[in-house]
Amino acid sequence: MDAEAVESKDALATVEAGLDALETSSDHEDSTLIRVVRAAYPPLLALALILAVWQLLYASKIWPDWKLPGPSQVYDSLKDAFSNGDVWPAVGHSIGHGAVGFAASVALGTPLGLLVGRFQPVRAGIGPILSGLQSLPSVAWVPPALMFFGPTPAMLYTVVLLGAVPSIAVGVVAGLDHVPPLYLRVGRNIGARGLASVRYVLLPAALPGYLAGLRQGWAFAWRSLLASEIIVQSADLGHSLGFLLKNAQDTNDMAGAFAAIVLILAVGVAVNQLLFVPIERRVLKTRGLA
Amino acid sequence: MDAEAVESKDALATVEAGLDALETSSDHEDSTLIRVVRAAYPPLLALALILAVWQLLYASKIWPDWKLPGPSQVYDSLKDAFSNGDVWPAVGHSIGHGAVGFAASVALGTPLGLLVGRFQPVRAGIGPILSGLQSLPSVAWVPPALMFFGPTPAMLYTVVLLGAVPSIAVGVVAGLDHVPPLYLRVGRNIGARGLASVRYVLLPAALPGYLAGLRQGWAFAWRSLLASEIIVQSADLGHSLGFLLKNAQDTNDMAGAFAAIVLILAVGVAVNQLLFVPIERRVLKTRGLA
Amino acid sequence: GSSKSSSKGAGSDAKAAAVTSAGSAASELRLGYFANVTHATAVVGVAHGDFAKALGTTKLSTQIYNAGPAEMTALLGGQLDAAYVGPSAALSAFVQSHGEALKIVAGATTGGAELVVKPGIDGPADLKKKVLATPQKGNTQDVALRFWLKQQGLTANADGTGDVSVNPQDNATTLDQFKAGRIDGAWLPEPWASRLVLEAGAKVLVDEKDLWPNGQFSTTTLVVGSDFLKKHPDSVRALIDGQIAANQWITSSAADAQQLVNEQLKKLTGKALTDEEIKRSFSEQAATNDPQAATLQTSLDHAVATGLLKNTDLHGIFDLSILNAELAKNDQPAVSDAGLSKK
Amino acid sequence: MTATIETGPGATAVRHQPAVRLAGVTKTFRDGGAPVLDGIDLDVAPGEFVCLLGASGCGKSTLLTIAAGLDAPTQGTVEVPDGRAALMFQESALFPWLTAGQNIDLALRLRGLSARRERRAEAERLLALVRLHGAYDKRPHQLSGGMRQRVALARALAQDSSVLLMDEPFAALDAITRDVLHEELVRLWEATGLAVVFVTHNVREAVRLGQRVVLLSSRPGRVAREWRVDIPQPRRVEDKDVAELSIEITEHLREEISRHGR
Amino acid sequence: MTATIETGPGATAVRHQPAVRLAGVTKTFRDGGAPVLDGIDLDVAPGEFVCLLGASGCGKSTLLTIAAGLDAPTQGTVEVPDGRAALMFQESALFPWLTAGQNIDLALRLRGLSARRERRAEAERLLALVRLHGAYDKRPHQLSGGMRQRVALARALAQDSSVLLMDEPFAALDAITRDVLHEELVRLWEATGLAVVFVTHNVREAVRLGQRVVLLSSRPGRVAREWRVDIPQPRRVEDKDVAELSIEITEHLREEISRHGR
Ligand SMILES: Nc1ncnc2c1ncn2[C@@H]1O[C@H](COP(=O)(O)OP(=O)(O)OP(=O)(O)O)[C@@H](O)[C@H]1O
Ligand SMILES: Nc1ncnc2c1ncn2[C@@H]1O[C@H](COP(=O)(O)OP(=O)(O)OP(=O)(O)O)[C@@H](O)[C@H]1O
Ligand SMILES: [Mg+2]
Ligand SMILES: [Mg+2]
Repeated sequence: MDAEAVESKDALATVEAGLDALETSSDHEDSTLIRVVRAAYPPLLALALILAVWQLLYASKIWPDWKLPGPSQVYDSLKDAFSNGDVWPAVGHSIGHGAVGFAASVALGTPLGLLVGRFQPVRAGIGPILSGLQSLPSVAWVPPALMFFGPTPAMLYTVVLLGAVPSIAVGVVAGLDHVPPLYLRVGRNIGARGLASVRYVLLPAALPGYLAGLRQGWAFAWRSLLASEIIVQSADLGHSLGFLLKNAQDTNDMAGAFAAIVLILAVGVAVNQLLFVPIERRVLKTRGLA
Repeated sequence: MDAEAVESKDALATVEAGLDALETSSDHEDSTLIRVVRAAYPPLLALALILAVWQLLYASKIWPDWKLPGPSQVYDSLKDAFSNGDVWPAVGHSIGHGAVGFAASVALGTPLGLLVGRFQPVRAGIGPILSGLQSLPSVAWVPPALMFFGPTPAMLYTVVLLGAVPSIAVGVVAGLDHVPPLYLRVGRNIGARGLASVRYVLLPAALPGYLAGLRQGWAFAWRSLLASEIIVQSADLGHSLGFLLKNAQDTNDMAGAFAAIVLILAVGVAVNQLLFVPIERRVLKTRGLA
Repeated sequence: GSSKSSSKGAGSDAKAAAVTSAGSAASELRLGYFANVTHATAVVGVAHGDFAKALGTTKLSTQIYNAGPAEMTALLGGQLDAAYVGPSAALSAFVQSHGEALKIVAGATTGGAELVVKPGIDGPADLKKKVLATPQKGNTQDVALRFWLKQQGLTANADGTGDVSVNPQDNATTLDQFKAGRIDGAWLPEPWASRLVLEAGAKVLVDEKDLWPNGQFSTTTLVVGSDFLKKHPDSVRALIDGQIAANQWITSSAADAQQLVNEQLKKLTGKALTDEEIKRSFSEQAATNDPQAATLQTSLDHAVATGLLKNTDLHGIFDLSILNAELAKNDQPAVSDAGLSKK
Repeated sequence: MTATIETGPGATAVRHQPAVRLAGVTKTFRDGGAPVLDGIDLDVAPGEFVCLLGASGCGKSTLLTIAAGLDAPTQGTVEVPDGRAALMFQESALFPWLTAGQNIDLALRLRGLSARRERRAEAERLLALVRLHGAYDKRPHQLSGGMRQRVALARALAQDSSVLLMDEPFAALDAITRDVLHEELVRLWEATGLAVVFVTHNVREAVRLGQRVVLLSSRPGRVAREWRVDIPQPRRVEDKDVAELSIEITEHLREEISRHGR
Repeated sequence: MTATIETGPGATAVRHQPAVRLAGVTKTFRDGGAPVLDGIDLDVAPGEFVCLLGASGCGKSTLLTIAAGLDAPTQGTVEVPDGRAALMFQESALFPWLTAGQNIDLALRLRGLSARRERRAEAERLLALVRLHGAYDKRPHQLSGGMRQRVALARALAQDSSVLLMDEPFAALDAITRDVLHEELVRLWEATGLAVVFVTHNVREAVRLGQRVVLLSSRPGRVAREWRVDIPQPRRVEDKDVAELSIEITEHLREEISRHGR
């Protein structure tokens, strides 16, 4: 066995140890400072690593800088955009449209998912349609939406709803399917019928799966929104993240395009880390799953 | 109380009864014929309803036919496309690329999800990046992918992977998070360490959530694929569903665009009903969840 | 100019105005165009105030598009009243609406398209096995390239196969791909042809002008929705007046016009062209009110010949009566509809 | 003081309206499979305390589920004239998204108690009854097996149904806590006139609590034998009468089990 | 025939290497919360059969989990020199994605048996041992509570570990099946020299099976008292000696529980 093989075997052992590690995780809690540092360093490390690799690739000049701009160029481009005052309205518009569209999708997708998940005939009838709709890319919806609504927020919302509602409904169905039937029986026995059963038993029981579905639903909503922002630009829609990206791409401004991508990523990460992750963690914790 | 209020109250009662109905579902099984008819009629009914409403809207002439083509026009357009010989190669190409891209995404996303789900530092470091990537629309990836790979299948796969891998990994993480810790403890106690624990305990325990994630992952993969097919056309990529749709849209051929959408929907529905639904149903059934 | 209400007092809502009696001015005119050099007429008309001045009380609202099909989709959907667009996009929208939805009421730009290629390609023979780009399948340049290739005895099939591979793709992408050596040339409108020449060292193999009689072919036209034209001919007249003024200004004060257009590009897209690029672009094209009606039929013939379109009857696509009336008022010669005004 | 009742038509019939009536209940899980329950006739009078004994896997839980209306019998009828019977499940089946107290609170709310303060007080009272003072805010996963069972008992009591079906409610409790809860249960039963069906494997417990002890046979589950327990309350598990009857019943249980093979 | 051992340092010490050694084990679930276990010292000799008694919620399950190495003590040390101890959980905890037989099969496979035929035969043997012939292909949700517990027992036995920790393994079984399994378990234990820690609420069962009975106090869990059971096997639950010692132990249990108050 040569050195490399030994090493890879060791690596495997480390992985295996790691895989076991969590299972004995002690309930011991550290001081707040240590916890903050602990929580902050892995993402920072990851970020630093990415920047380092990026800078290395850039500095190695394998690709010309109009193909792969360096971190500093992207940083400059970002700084420019911020000082232009372009960024905040764009981020605001996109997040605003995204939030409204997502909220509407949740409001529509949840009851739809409940109907599909609970009524066998509805499931057989509408279930396939939902999964079909899920498979249509937003780009396909933009032209018809444009035709019916023009380049207005109504068009954006149509595309967002068509992207997110099926996804959220499918998530609700999956969540419902994974509810142990015992809970439904208990619920019925203690007198939860109809809507009370939905509110007090079904929804809370399906909550972990539902949250996972919402997260995917948000991804669909946000992506659909950006796709339409990229394809359609109008005064009614104002500046948006998609507009920034498309503009940069149209003007072959790679650094600008990367900057827009960084912004979109940042919003995506922020929404997840500030909204979904804490909620999910709390739900799992109260149920003794984490 | 007026008649309408009474009616809506009745409707509510019906809904509540329906919501309860499944919980007492008897295990009684009917003959095969009856079962087939039962299984077939709700989707057929749904289809018939949609066609009827569509035809009604069309016949009412609220919109000109270049804005809302009628079912018969779309049917003609589909027939044309089939007789042209355009359809089968296009469907074949798209499904082929979709299948390869999805398989690769599963192969990459699953271990990635396992790592992120099981190692706290990896989760803290990579988790946010995954959710960030999930929030980038495929349209944003097409230009860079095109720049690095040209209009080749490699470009398609890049976009598909960037869309589906994060989604699948996030699905795996959600599935893992929902595994009752008791199973992990049992697994450890009966001697499942490291990779054996992954194979014999973690993955099967997370399977229902994982399947739900795969389904969303497939939706992401397929949508990303179509988005790139719509944006990029080249000899290397050949005919594809996205190509058909884009062509129709570019020539403002609404009937053609609807026909392409119908094809895409049909493929989406077929993949779900023939692949995911039966697998999910079996998994749920063996676990006593359905 | 953005006064809200029409003289009829029917309210500021465009739809409300639209149902009032024929011949009245619309309360609003929704105009689509590209933030692009070939749409200089529209850019100037908006930024220089020519449209607003001519439209008077009619409110002008503008929508920027970056592709003809999307713009025509909006027009077909009744979301736009008028649009500057390439003739091929106008053509397919005309065909899809059975000749009902729109009319070409004026030209805007002529010229400004070239086949630019890598150095070392000196003639059609060198194009075998090469990859060329066009802005969009079936658009004016795409048709021109395919027909030209056909004339040179080279095949270029609709799906990209053949002696020469034709990839319809985004112009910005084309620039990058050309720089990266992934494509060997492209048939492009301005300013992209100039950018490939100036930024990426491409050379001109064919100037589309040389292929047409008198070197005239339509690049951008003004189309209006048929309904709008029927209900508000006065507004269309005003728009055309504005365009005539804008085109006049572009021709008479070329340098100012170039500067204004470049400023607008910067404002609308965040990035301006270099002086050199904008100068070269403008030198390749010309502002005109003539839609070069005769070239449209030829162009359709070419598209049919290359298998991109089915043959259709173009009669009724033009309505140049207003334009000619207004040109007459301005002491300019009338333009020809090549017999395509009447159905 | 004790009497054996031979099973047979009419033997268990109660003159007036019963609290629970199972008539000819048969349950088969798979088409063509052997029935788990086979023609069970069982009437429980209002205010009656019936204990159900039988081998592991003979169908006791299935019977309770059917009596509670949560599963449909393959054949036969179930009547619970007073509405739905409260069922305490064998797996305590607390909702993991609620605390112990909230689990009880939900049952109170669904029963119709709307005043929040009142519900809280009642939940605390029930928790105290099952000797779980101060466990209101504990999550189910933070409780021991026996504690969970007691919360489930409190939840079943919170339903305030006139029929209480209990599936091995005290199996995970120590002898002392069990004694205490026996007393509480009997007191409650005497005070409220509840009809109780109580499944247990502890024969002494059955005799300690029940007015009637029903022995189920297995494969298929049928009513094998019944005993009327005439020992006056308060009884104790250690009482001689209880012990004697227990030994007799255990003997029959053994016979039943050996008859039906392994 | 029975002896009471006073607890105290060294009292439970076994001369040679013990099979399980807990030293000063303390467990607190929340920072600053009251400890559930407090300084538990417990040695189990190889081949010894120890029964653990204690009030519901006193920490028995927690103790077993710690002994099995599935949870870390807040303080103190755990040693199981022979590797990991097999633990039979209180909630039978079968994997729902496997059949009863496959659950056992997995334990066999992970223990190192690679021949499929051999595993199948062994699984069938273990199922027969727990009186579940022909249940190989049943899914956990198709089994009754007692049947699930028996499958879990079979799975724990399949691990073939030298230490077996059992958490109320027979709580859901009828008296007869329980008797049968008592016999099987003792036979197995005598044949293999297994060290067993057996948690139960049934005092008679503890005396029927154990060589040593350990009583835990509650809040915090400490070793309150120990008894050595010198009654020779085979014992029966009904034996007079067993009954007598049971009564004594129950008395102490009662004292413990009343001392720690409600
Ligand atoms: N869903 C099901 N599918 C198939 N068989 C089932 C199902 N539920 C129960 N059974 C079978 O029915 C029989 C009776 O089960 P039940 O749970 O009623 O027994 P029990 O008398 O409560 O036993 P225990 O005392 O062990 O709890 C068992 O043999 C079991 O295997
Ligand atoms: N994860 C946890 N978090 C907080 N408290 C816990 C946790 N697990 C157990 N406890 C507490 O520890 C104590 C002991 O629990 P344990 O399950 O060990 O009791 P037990 O002796 O096995 O009881 P039983 O006989 O009822 O099964 C209980 O008071 C319980 O509330
Ligand atoms: Mg049972
Ligand atoms: Mg316990």
